[in-house]
Amino acid sequence: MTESTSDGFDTTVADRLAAEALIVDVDGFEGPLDLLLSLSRTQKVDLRKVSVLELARQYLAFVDQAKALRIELAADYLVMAAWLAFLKSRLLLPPDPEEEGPSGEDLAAHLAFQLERLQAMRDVAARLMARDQLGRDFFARGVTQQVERVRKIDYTATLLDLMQGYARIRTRDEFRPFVMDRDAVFTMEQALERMRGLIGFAGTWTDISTYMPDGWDVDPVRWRSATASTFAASLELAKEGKVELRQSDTFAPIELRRRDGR
Amino acid sequence: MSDATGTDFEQSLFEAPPMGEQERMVEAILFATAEAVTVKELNDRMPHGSDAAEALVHLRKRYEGRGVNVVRVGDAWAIRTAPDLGFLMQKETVETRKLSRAAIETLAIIAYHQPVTRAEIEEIRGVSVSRGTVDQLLEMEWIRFGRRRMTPGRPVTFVVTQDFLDHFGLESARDLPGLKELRAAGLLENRPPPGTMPQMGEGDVDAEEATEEGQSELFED
Amino acid sequence: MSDATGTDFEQSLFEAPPMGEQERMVEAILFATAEAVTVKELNDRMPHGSDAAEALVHLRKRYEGRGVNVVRVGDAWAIRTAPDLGFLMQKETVETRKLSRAAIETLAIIAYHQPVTRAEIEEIRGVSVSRGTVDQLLEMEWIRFGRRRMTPGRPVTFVVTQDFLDHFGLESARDLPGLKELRAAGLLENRPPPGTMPQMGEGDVDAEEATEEGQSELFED
Repeated sequence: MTESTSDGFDTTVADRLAAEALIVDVDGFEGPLDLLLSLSRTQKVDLRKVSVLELARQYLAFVDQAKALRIELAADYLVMAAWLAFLKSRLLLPPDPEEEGPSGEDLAAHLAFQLERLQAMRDVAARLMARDQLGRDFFARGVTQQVERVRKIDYTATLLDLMQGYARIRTRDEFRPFVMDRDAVFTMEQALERMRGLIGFAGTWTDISTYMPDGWDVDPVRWRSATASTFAASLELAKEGKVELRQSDTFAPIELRRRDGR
Repeated sequence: MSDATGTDFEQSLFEAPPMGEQERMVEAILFATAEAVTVKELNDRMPHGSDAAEALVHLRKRYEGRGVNVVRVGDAWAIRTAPDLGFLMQKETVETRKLSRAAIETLAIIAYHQPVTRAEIEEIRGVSVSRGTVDQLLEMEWIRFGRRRMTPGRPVTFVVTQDFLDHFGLESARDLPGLKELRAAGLLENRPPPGTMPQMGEGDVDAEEATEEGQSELFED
Repeated sequence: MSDATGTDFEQSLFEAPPMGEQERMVEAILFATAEAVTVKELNDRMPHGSDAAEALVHLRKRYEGRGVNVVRVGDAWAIRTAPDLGFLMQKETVETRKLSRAAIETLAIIAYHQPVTRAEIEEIRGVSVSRGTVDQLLEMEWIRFGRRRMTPGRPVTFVVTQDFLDHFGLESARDLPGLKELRAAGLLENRPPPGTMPQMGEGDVDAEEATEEGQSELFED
């Protein structure tokens, strides 16, 4: 890269001065493309006619000078310098038919396009900012009125809903005893059937509560129903002479024993 | 850009802009200023020699009958929405919702048994009636308080309203079909599946939630 | 009072109010808010059957040359003071944050190249875009995220907002100054760098892969 000053392109005094001014202001650049755009202005030509070769030379001179002045340049400036050195060699040497990849002209054209595009964006940005602006040149309403949001819920029901609702309640009433039969009532018939199967094993006195159906002792309603039916069934069996009953005291457990024989 | 025209006005220091321009200025100032603006303030802001009071007369006339009007607020002026268009500043969203099952049942009991006390409703429904349900029906003006029952505690009774009759297209609550008719109409055969039966003693809310779906399934075609 | 009229309108459910009334309503709604209102929102707020779009045509004409104008902002409408009267409003001017050069350039690139990815912005500017710059523009609600680009990595894109159009008095993104010339000059094309360009900024892969089809979808008619 150091050969850039000794390769026959002598920098003019004006160029050097411009480059120095740029270096002093290096922090003010928004990256290498911005720097290239600034350098291209020294050519004082339409960006479309800019000499990329000349631009590459100017940029490399700038980087050299920055180095000479021990100014730290950000990495992307150096990457651009390397790329421009490569581009410069491509542009200067006759094209090698063996070589693959884009030609130096293609690369130069793209760089010119990038510069032109960046400049164009700057121009329209300036035009945009020069427009009349809200709150500066034209104004919105000063008094704004909040739009109240009223949420109204409209409940509806039809006559059919009403009648069905009522029918549902009445229907439930009519059928409730039937539902309870299934649910919480242990009938005497059920108790008899259960006990007939069990008394064969009751050779000794046993509390009649042990004949209660399994699982009926949790719910007090079911417990009561089962107790009543089991008691009634015990009386029925005693009447039939199948069992004997005894109770030692009031409220004491009622006990039952199989009555042997006939 | 805007400065150019501004400067024009300011240049003609001793010549007030034409009244049409002054009217435009008053219009812009009243539009953009957050508070009402006094005539003095208008004159101060407008080019020398302007007559804001006169401009206001014209502007006020121009906005007569429009969607916004130039109105006097104390000794100042402002542009305000025309009073008849206030409704546009309210965005009303109406949601139509089906009355909850608890509410429908409560309503049905009141309609069939009126006047009826809360305790009686609970007895018939087999579940307690939440305050919200009754309040909702009262608010909808489908039920109202009837005479107090002459029993211990003198409980209030509920009856249905004229609004209720209007809504359901009934001449009177007596026109409601009786149980026999309901059965004839096949309505009594519709029984919710056991899973969706409201459980005795559970809160209304649960019952509502549990049954909402099952109900519509049963009755929708 | 206002309710009565409102109800009148609402009652005539299938009969829209006369166009003169509709114009008044649009006028009232636009006057009541600082933000631009879409035609859809106008129609939603006006009585059933109203045609806000037509009312707007009349209203816009009515305010031509007045101190305040009816302006289009994207697909919404607003009333704004005439730009030539800005000098009257010094009092109202709100000092806006000074945007950095980077922010202004980034904004311009987004406006003219939208939808555009961060990598594309970086490609155009030749430097990486700082997070703060994008954040600031997002916060000002001048830009927003557009659709993701259907290229590897599915990068997000940026587009300008309605607020942006409103702020710069643009009817649509098509009215950006110099847009036609830029397009004619081929400067809005996404020209991939030939071969071995140095990578500027990050994620150039996206920029390379980015196709032209995605570009300017906002500008298309």
